Amino acid sequence: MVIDLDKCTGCGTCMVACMAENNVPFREDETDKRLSITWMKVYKLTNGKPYPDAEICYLPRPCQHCEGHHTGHSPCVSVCPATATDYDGETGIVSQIYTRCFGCRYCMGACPYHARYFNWWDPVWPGDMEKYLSPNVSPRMRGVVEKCSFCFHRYQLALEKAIMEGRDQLEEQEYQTSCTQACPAGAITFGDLNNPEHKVHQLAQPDPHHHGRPRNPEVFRLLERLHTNPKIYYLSTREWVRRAGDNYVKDESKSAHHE
Amino acid sequence: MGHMVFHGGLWYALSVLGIGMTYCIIKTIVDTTKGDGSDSHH
Amino acid sequence: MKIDRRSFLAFSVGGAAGTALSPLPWKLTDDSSIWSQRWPWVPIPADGGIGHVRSTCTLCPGGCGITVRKIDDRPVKIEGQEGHPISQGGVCLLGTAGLQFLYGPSRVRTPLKRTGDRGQGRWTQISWEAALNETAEKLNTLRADGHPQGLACMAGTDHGTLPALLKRFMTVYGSPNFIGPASAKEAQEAALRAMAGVDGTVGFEVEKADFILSFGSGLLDGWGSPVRMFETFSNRQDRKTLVVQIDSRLSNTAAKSDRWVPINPGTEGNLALGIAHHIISESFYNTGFVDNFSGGFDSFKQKVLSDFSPAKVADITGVPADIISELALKFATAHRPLAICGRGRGNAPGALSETMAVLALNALVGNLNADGGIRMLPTPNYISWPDPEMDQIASEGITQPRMDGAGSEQYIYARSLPNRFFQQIEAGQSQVPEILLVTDTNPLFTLRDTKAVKAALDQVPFIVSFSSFMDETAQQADLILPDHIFLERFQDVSAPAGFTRPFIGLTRPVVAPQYNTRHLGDVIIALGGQLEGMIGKAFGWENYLACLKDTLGGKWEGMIEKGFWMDDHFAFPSWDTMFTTATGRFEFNGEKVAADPWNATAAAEGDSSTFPLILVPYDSIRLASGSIGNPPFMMKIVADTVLVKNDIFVQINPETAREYQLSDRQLAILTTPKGEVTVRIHLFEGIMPGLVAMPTGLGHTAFDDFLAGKGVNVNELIGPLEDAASGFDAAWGIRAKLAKA
Amino acid sequence: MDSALFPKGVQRCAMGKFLLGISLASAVLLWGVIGMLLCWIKGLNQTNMNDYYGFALWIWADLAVIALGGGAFFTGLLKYIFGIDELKNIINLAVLIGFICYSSALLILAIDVGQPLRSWFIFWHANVHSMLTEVAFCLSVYFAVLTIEYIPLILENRQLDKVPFIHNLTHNMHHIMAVFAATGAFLSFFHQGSLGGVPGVLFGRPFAFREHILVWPFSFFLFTWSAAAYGPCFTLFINWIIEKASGKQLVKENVKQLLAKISGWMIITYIIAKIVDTVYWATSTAPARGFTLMDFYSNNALYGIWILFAELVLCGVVPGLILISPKLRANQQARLIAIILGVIGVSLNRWVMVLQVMAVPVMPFDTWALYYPSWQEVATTILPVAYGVILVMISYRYLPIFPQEVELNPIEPLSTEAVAEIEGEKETADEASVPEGEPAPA
Repeated sequence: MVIDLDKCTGCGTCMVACMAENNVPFREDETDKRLSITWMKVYKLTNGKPYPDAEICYLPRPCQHCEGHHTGHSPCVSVCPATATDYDGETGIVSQIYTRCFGCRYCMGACPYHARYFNWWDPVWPGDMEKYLSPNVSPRMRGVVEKCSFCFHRYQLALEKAIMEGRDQLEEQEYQTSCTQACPAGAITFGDLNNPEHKVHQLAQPDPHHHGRPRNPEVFRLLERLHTNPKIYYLSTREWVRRAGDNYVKDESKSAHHE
Repeated sequence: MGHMVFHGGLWYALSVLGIGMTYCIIKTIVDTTKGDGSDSHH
Repeated sequence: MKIDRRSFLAFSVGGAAGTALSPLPWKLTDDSSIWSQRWPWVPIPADGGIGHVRSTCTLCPGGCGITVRKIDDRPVKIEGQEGHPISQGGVCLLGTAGLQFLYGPSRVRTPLKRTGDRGQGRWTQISWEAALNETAEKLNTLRADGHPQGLACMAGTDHGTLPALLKRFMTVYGSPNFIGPASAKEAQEAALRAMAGVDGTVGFEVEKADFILSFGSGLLDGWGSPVRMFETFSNRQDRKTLVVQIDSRLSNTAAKSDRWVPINPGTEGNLALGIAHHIISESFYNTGFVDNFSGGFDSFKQKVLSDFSPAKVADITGVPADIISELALKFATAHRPLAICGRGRGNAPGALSETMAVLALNALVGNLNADGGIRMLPTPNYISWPDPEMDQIASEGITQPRMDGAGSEQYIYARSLPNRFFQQIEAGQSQVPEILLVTDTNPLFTLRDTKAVKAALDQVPFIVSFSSFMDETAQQADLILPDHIFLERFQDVSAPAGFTRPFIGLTRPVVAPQYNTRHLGDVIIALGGQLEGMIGKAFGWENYLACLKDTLGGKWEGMIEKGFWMDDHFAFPSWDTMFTTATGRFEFNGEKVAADPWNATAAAEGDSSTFPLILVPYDSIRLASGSIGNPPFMMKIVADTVLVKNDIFVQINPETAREYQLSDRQLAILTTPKGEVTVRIHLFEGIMPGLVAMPTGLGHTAFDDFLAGKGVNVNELIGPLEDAASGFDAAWGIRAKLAKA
Repeated sequence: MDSALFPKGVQRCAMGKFLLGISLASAVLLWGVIGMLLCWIKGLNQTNMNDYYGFALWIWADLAVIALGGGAFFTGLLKYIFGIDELKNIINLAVLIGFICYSSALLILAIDVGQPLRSWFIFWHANVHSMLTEVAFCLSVYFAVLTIEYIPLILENRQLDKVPFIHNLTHNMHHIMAVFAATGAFLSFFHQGSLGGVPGVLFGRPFAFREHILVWPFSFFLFTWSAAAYGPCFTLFINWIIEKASGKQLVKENVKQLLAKISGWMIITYIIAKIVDTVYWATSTAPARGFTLMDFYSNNALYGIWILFAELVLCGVVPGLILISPKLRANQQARLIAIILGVIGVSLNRWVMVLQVMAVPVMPFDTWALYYPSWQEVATTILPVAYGVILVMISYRYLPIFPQEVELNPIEPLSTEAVAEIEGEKETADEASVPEGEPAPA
């Protein structure tokens, strides 16, 4: 997935589309963001300059679906004691088996992106809202961890369709995540990073010899230096934004993240 | 690597404990039944 | 003794071993995990066949196309509609959360009759028959008493068959008091009537413009048709279009624009004229247009040259003179320049002069009905019903003056003045309506000075609300006759905000009505039939659907298929024929504007000594601020720098904070001439020192626990300012002060 | 009245006093049980944990008690494997403490997980690459070992011992105890280590991550080492409390000093390794990920560089030096201070390796996450302390925990009641202070 931060307006449609697609519950008070389940979360970055030179950039953060330095060595997958979260080599998607997770929360501690959320409460849908729940994604019970699945159910549906039609390859547009589809600014591009035909590959130009590090100088990944090898690539023409994507020791050269 | 160490260690430990306890209990039963005869007199 | 002990031991050990070896414990362990995976209180959504229905969203005036995904007869998700002329497959967050309105706890599920005091929230459920009878009876008595003009009706929109039916109802009943909305959209229409004599809507062709000059319009904060704006904004790079945002705050729009020009709030109109000054004095303007197709240019030129010199304007607006001239140059020399107005989301109309100034600016560069310019669309004319027969009472009543004064000599260009409507009642300067019908609007939340509105409502003896939700105004009603929501009904959506082609969207039921509600159209028709006189005759359809089909005539089939009707080949008249003023020209100063349109912008209420700061409301795309309450999904993504628990945050510049010894997230007392509230401080480098910015859309007291009691409604703190030239509410903010709590 | 159950040749306080003490501890226990039930019934929303603080007070308590319980395996190792026989006089206590610590640890884990009913999935669907899996396995198996080591103690109760079967069983178990002890030591080495691995492998958390040797991060070895080093401190500390409470000397000075000396050398060697590790991490591991040392200790209300100093110097080097110096460790006060510092030191280390890890922001635009526990968390964390006190009291009263007690406290020709009187006062006076007296659950 490639997210164009110059296009993202921070409207939050991706967040709502994600909740609506994935039966994410909500509560009366959601203002404590550390208790608020948002698989897709939009961060607000500022350049720290005073008025009137202040600048804002919004950064949407789904699960980064890290591959790690070798397949399946995602920060979270490697630590889950019960194999309740797994790395699918085929799609590169980090899965979460809600009915197997027993809620030790080790994966949450392991994820530097805070992309994982714990169900502190039983989910409750007020009024008759249970009626709008989608059968494609099972609602989660209290006490388990959940996170963005890249709308894996959409992949399954698309694949079934393809197989029905006797194809084993999916068209680029056949499988798109809910957030990608919803973004009114068209800031999100989704596809197969390994397929040169796909737009994401052309935008990010992942370098297979360096764990997919982007070759496009205007593209970066969050916390590249932790070698989590994430699958979310961010595009920005603004230097300060690209630099905000990783940590640097003060006197480090700007190109440090390419060492 | 992790596998070997892990399973090796685990099964070693479990078997030692298992065998150890079984040994104790069986031996005890033997001892007790043997000892009883002599005990029972006083 | 020994025996006992031994047998006891044997027994216990054996027992333990036995249980352990029996399948029981293992079975239990296994089951326990299965229980924990299928707790009965965690729902398992029913599966079924997937289906899609195309409809039109009516949650805002944008008119976006939506596709509703269904499982059997259950709608499960609202998504965009590919190839829709307005939204191009896109959808916004409010639309996406639409299903939460359908099933939400704040819906009125059956007709309700008030039992307790107003606002006390005590109701009894009554049948539709009883509800209609009671309403009809009241209406009949009022008419019998001979002053039908005592009936007033407030509606959320002016366009489409529903308002048309309401207007028709009011007419045959004999009341002139149909009070429609008054937002930036209406202000633009008023300006269009005043300057071009055109009775229609203003379209902004952002898709084709190459230089967009936005006078505080929140193009990315909910202005116009939001999805259309997002799309044109994000793909403008490909078209090399530049956007300049004139804003006193680093709004999302400003943040995403190519350039942000900070300005003193409320002075956008002056800046427009300052730019006009430069364009005129440097003769950058389109002489072809100005010389041949405009009137009143000389007096306009004189006025602008004398009163709006860059130096003077720089002084008022805080925008340096050189930047003013630079903007003027860029604007005038662009291929397809376009100036846009309507502050923030455009909920408030603002002074007519502001809109006229911006329209004049567009006229100067000759972009009226030009590609990428201002499009003048005649009011959709598909609603052509035969004039109703009027009886004596009706024809007398209809000639009475309107309670809000709209359309009078003084406010000739205003269609409706809801703010004035309530002010007059509250100030005891107009007759108090005896019956008030409210539909699709929530004045008690959306109009400035909510206390005054409340006081006015209290004087109205009988209020009937058609709201689908228990909103603030519905809470004050005596009777609620709940309407379907947009997902349950047919409706035509015409003249979407800011769109540039004749367009009618079709809203259609995607699901059977979930509760005991009725379509407003059906209710009006039914009510008409129950009234004495010739009222019933005016509604010759057995129900609303029949009326809609009949009205749309030939368009119906296509709309059922495509979901909308659009006149792609609409030929915009050329300059020599487009203006229908007396002179047939574009009148720079407006035709019959009573007061001098170019007087200085309204100053904020309150004196600067007691209130050193200025409070400005700001619109955020994550907060619905109209009559619609923010749904839970959107409340969930409101930032913790806007709302924490029930505390609302106001944005101030760190400099301002230092001045008043306030720190980030600290509690503070915010006072304006209209009231005092407790807020939290959010330090924001993107706001001009001396300003306090408060988000709109919070502070509801009605709806459900997911919305009520959270934050403050900024309209409690801001009073309306009557614009002399139009009667519109010209308020853009108010003076204020901050102190540690 | 229950004197028939006492070990031979010792005196215990009157039943009344004893029950009073028990009930005091039970009151605290009950409070803890309420907290525990709330967490099970209403869910973890009863805590102040959140998505940033998924690991909190409990996990710290867990790691702390396991570290402190490390005295059991290490003393066992020394006695049974290295054949340091004097330690037989304190090994029982070490085992008892170990048993309490590990049973507490397991209980805490059962409360901490979101779906206790499924917690056995950790065995069923085990992911052997997860440090937590290793912890779970070793923990439960080693708990079995401790139970095996504790059983003979129970069976040595004067009355039970009369049963030939039990008598023989005890005898036989003692006979092969070395084997069990060895297994225990082996298991402990791994689970103590894997507990250190838990933070050490978090390569997404530069504050916790440590370079690896084979499959294990440095912290793996440091944890085992520190448990072995500080565990004995805790054994000695509890021993001191019991002696205070009972008003008797129960273990001979030479034994105490021997254990103290061993502990001292372990601490010194450990702390050197720890300092090396810290320096390497601060100068190489963290900077490679864009962090300087001070990034981890600034811009927040709680975690200053002081905590590093306290852990390494004040509660590391200092107690270490005291305990290795024959003169100082011979001095009761100095030794007491040293073991208390030691106990604090290892607890502090576990705190830093769990709670501070959660607090440090990793994404540049993220902020420090500070947290304070809810009363339910505190209650459930204190629960094991109360439970420990009760178990210690009962064990001390009815079981021959201290082989040297009789020799050290010959019964004077006094009427039993009178003795009971005296003992009683001391006992109750100190029992009350036991829970607070302990820095971590026993």
